[in-house]
Amino acid sequence: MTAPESAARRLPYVMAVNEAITQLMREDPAVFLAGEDVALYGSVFGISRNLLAEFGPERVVDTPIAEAGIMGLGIGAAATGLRPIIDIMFMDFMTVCMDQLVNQAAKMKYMFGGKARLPLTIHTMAGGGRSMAAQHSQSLEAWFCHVPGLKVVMPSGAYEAKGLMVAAVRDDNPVIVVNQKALLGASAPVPEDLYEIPLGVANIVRPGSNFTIVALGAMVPEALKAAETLAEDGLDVEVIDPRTLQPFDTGTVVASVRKTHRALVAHEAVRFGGLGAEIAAQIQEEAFDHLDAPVGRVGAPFSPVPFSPVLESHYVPTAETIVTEVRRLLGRQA
Amino acid sequence: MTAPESAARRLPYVMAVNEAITQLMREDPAVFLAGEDVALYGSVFGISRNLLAEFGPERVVDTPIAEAGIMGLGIGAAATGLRPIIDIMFMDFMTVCMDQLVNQAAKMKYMFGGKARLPLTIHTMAGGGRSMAAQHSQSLEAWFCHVPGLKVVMPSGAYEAKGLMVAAVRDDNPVIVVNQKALLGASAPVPEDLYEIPLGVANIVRPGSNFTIVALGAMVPEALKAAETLAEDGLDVEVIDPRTLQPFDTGTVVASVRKTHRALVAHEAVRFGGLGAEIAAQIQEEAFDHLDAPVGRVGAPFSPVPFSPVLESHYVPTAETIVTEVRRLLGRQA
Amino acid sequence: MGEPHAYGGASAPASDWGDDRMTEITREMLLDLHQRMVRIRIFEEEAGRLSEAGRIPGALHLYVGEEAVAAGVMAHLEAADQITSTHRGHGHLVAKGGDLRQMYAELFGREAGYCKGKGGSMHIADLDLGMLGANGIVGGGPPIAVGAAFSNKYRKTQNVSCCFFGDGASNEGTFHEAANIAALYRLPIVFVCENNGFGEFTRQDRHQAIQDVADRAGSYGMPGVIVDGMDVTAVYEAAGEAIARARRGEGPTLLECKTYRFFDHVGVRGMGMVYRTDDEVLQWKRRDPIATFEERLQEMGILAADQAAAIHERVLFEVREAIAFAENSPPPDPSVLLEDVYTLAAGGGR
Amino acid sequence: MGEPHAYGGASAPASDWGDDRMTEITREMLLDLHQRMVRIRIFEEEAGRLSEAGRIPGALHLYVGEEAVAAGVMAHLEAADQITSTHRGHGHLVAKGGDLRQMYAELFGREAGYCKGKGGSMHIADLDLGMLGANGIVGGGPPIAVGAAFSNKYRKTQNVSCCFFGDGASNEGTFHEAANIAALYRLPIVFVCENNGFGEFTRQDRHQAIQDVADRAGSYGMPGVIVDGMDVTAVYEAAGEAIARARRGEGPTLLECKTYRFFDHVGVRGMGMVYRTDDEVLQWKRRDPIATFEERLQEMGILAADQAAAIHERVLFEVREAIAFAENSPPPDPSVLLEDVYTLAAGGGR
Ligand SMILES: Cc1ncc(C[n+]2csc(CCOP(=O)(O)OP(=O)(O)O)c2C)c(N)n1
Ligand SMILES: Cc1ncc(C[n+]2csc(CCOP(=O)(O)OP(=O)(O)O)c2C)c(N)n1
Ligand SMILES: [Mg+2]
Ligand SMILES: [Mg+2]
Repeated sequence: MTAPESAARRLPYVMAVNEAITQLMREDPAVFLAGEDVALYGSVFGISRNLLAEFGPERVVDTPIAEAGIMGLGIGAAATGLRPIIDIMFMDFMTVCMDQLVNQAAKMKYMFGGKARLPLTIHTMAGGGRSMAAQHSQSLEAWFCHVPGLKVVMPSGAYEAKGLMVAAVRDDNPVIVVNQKALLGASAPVPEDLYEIPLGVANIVRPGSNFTIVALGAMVPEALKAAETLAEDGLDVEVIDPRTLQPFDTGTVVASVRKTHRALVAHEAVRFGGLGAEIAAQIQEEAFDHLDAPVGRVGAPFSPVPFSPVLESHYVPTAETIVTEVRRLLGRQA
Repeated sequence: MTAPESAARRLPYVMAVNEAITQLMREDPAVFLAGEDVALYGSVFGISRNLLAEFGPERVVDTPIAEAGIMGLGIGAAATGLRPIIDIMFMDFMTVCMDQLVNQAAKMKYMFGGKARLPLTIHTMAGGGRSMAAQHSQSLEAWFCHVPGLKVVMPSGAYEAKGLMVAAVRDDNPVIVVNQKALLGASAPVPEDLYEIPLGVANIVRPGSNFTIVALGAMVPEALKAAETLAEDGLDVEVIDPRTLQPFDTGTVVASVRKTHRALVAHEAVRFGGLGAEIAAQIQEEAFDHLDAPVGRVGAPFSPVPFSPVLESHYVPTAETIVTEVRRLLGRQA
Repeated sequence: MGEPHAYGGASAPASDWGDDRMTEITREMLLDLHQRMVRIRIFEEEAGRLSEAGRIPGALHLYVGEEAVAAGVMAHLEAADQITSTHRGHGHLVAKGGDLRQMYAELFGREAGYCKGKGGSMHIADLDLGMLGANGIVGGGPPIAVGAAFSNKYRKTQNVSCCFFGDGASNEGTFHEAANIAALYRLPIVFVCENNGFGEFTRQDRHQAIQDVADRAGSYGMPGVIVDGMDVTAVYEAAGEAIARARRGEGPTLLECKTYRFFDHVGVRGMGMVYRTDDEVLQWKRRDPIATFEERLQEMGILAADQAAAIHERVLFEVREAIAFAENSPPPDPSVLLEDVYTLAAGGGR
Repeated sequence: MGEPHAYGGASAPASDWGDDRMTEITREMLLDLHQRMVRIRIFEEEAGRLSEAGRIPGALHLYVGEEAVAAGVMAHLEAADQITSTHRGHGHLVAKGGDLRQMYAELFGREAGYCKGKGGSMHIADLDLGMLGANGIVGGGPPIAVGAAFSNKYRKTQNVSCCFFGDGASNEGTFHEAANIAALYRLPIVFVCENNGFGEFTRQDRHQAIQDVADRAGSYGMPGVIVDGMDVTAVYEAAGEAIARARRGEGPTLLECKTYRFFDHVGVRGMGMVYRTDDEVLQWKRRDPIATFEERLQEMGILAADQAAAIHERVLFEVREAIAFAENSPPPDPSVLLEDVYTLAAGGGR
């Protein structure tokens, strides 16, 4: 399930997404991409570069700035036999199309007694680290995980980005693909074929025996770094990448904690009410008797994302934040 | 802090809200109410009955059906010296004005370096129980609690409805008042004067010694009923009504659990990713060594709200759901 | 009929053109239109009674008074043509050929209902008939209708989608976004505004500073047409032209139908309301789309009074039969509560 | 100037009226307009250089080329008149009298900045000057501007609010909702569309099927006016009329200013772009609002070439001084990270 280390070809994250979309569009004529500046310009993040040239304007569609309209376009198209990929440039802009996503896309199948099928992929970009401030840096995945009918994936690197994108587009439900700006340039070995990473299955990125870190998206590389540091403390950290946030692979996480007895969840979103709360709550529910310490949580502090790099660097969690919190948790035990 | 049992006058919830708004508007000419059908019709829930007659169309304002526009109207008015109450008929309709609420209202002060003051109250109606189906029954408070800059209150009865409304309108921040349809007809003693229930302070509704139930809004009366039943099992349940969900009164809850050693959180929202996750996570963080059992959570199952009364009655949690879950938690201990 | 005007102003109500246009419509079609309207009327009246009697749960938004709109539009559509509907959606589904038993069973919240009892009145839908759902969110439909139209064009079908929405909904941002996208891509779609003069309890002149929603068409570069929504043949002709235009690939039209709801926003009361006078209601009732049409059909010798009465009776019988079926059918089993949230994987490999 | 037309069509560009109208504008005002434009231009060019050099973090959306719009509108406003701005907001704040030091300090993310470094370019604001904020959300401003206008009316002031938004933003639902509400309540507001022909990298004819955003005015029952946004006196006169109308309590106007951005959507590149030809850019640069205005001022004997040069130099000096101040000022202390999220209670009792 993890990228073969031996794979010769490395790709940056953004190109992995690009390749996934390209191959998916070659595979299935029902797949199309629509969003702001995805065609002529190839998207402000470059994820759709060259697509217009290969597939033409019918299948790579520049839209007006009208996110609710675009999301509805995807819903109506998905409900009538197509397999749309809708690009919402920044996750912050989901706020202008929440009804279409939450009240329409997520609920259509249920409200209609099961008779709808909605193979809709929403592709967006979350997170901070680029001094883009409060309205272009949010991590809102917890909202969507709280909505029955939606699926949510959050890749932690280029390999995951491609494989999860493929799974998302092939899935017959609305799936939100949450990319993070911090990962866009990160390269990893990425197979050239159209592989799929199954939804709902977590990945043990680093096996360990006496501490579990569940890390979301861009926090996975940070957690791996933290694990190195913590090894010096004598901790053997297991790092789990859930990959899919909804449905969440509780089983893998709980099994790990039953083994390690201590756990921490790390994400870039605001800590209060973030997905870490749900994961921590589940761990203590399912592994209560195995826990030697409270389940820790690392997330952003309770403020909007600040602009100034000085402030933002204190805002977005890093490997050091994780290390500090793990040490605090363990110190507490003493 | 709790309504005097001796208070002669009982008011239904909806009238308590009405009285709060009326008295606030009498007190402060900067307060106005705007929303769909709040003036001539007095709101579809009756919360603004008679206001038009007393205050005229300048201060009781019927709006077009345009929630983002209305919310922005409130924001612009609040930022320029007024104290708006914006009525969003059903909480489900917040989805069409999330940007204004989350990106604008919540962040304006911070983004502007503290130089804005936004005394904005958003009044809305959540919850199920009336066969209004998936788009008129949601409980989305967890979303808003995850957004720094917003405050969220959730009254559990008529007394709280008035006192929290007063505090919300007098507060200089955007405050969302989440009412629930299930409570609208419930009466309680409500003082006639313009009293305020402070934000951020939980209320111990029923003291108890060996189990803590944290119940949100309409789950408070259900928890009280559950406590009666559980008393027969020999449990002495403490019921806590947080009243304000953001900022959350962690101290009161944690102190209780340190005393009782066992806890459960109950809300009407979907369990996965609901505020119960955050509360449970906090409890295990702050009272880990005091816990004799995992913190339980009661919430709606993972589906949209169904229409059919048969299904909905299995969907919305009740006293029985709480009792069952408490017993399951305790059985687990054995 | 008159030319739909482009960009701004709006043409005269189609019903001013006089009755001679009815000769262009075949006898069969006239009877079809009549039948569609009667089916809606009786469906709604009976549903209203059941609701008032507490036999149907939830809120019903009834279509009585507006039947000519659904009938006149839907007569041009086949099952592969999609519509999006509103909270006031029964009429649209009846007119599109919805099965009355499944509809009533849904209103009752029964397993045999269109949505297995999970949707109810506000979410009634039949995707096989191209009815993409009633909608509890005002303005929720237009973007979805645009998506269906996009799909029709993408798949190179000749199908159109029709988007029903109210005067109140025309103030929601989603209408604006959808209309702009539809015009930009010249999508095969007709925006059918059912202007009944009110958004809930707020009169049109208290929710927008314009008199004709059709005036908004020019904002998007599409023609706007106004038609008398109490006159089924006028709606039929105007809709026919707009739909034909869409099928020809010439893009969207905004068709405003001036109509009125005889009942209250919710339920069956209609008189003694704070937001409108009884006199106004009576004025509009004099223009009842069914009664006036029956008079005309009678004059034309197409449908005698007793024949019309027989149709009403037959429909009433059918409706009552559907109600009996629905009310006697079992509620969903609680065990299905968590079914239908997701489409499960089609199995192995993929 | 010509009558603003109501409901639909749009009047001829104001700049067609010939130059004689400039005689109506006082010499002081002409110089004021010039000065406002030069300040914006130099502020932006220097900011762009700093950004390209990596000395300013984040993304800058520069206003160069569009100066006549901000200058022509803002010359009519006092501090108590509010504006809402966009992601391209520096020019608006400069024109409204913003303090250059605090502006640059904010771009640098410093404590002395307008927002203490918490907002940056996209959220630069000065509530004391009635500048309710640049905005990172396209379409985020119009509803807020409506709220300010509502407040002005409610408080019975004579103040107006001006809402700046782009051609791209005119497709967002929030614009529609805001415009409808403003017209309905006859609020004292002017919707100033800065139509620079593109939403990001998408040309107007690829994002809407209309040529004039002003055509949308009729949709709401407000007048729409088109003005040459490269001609500061034309903007000044048209804005003056719209603002006066608003102050008289006659309601909103949609004022479309046809303009062009000389730089790329973000940053200072402008030529060699995939979405526009260099030739087009050069055509527009020939109509540079500052250069052409200086020519006219010179012809009128109001401002000689060397005087103009002196003004540029003075402003450049001021700007460089502000930059030096900003760059040398300290960043915020990390300890303030959690400050300013909420307004704390004003103390006891209440
Ligand atoms: C987003 C949203 N806002 C408000 C409502 C409440 N609501 C339901 S129907 C209605 C009136 C709709 O008016 P119109 O579009 O004219 O349709 P009509 O009821 O007249 O058929 C309102 C405000 C809603 N369902 N959704
Ligand atoms: C809701 C939203 N969607 C998309 C964007 C990304 N974006 C930023 S500026 C811009 C173009 C805006 O075009 P226009 O309104 O014409 O203003 P201009 O940049 O031309 O001044 C876009 C799409 C955004 N910031 N907010
Ligand atoms: Mg209506
Ligand atoms: Mg533009």
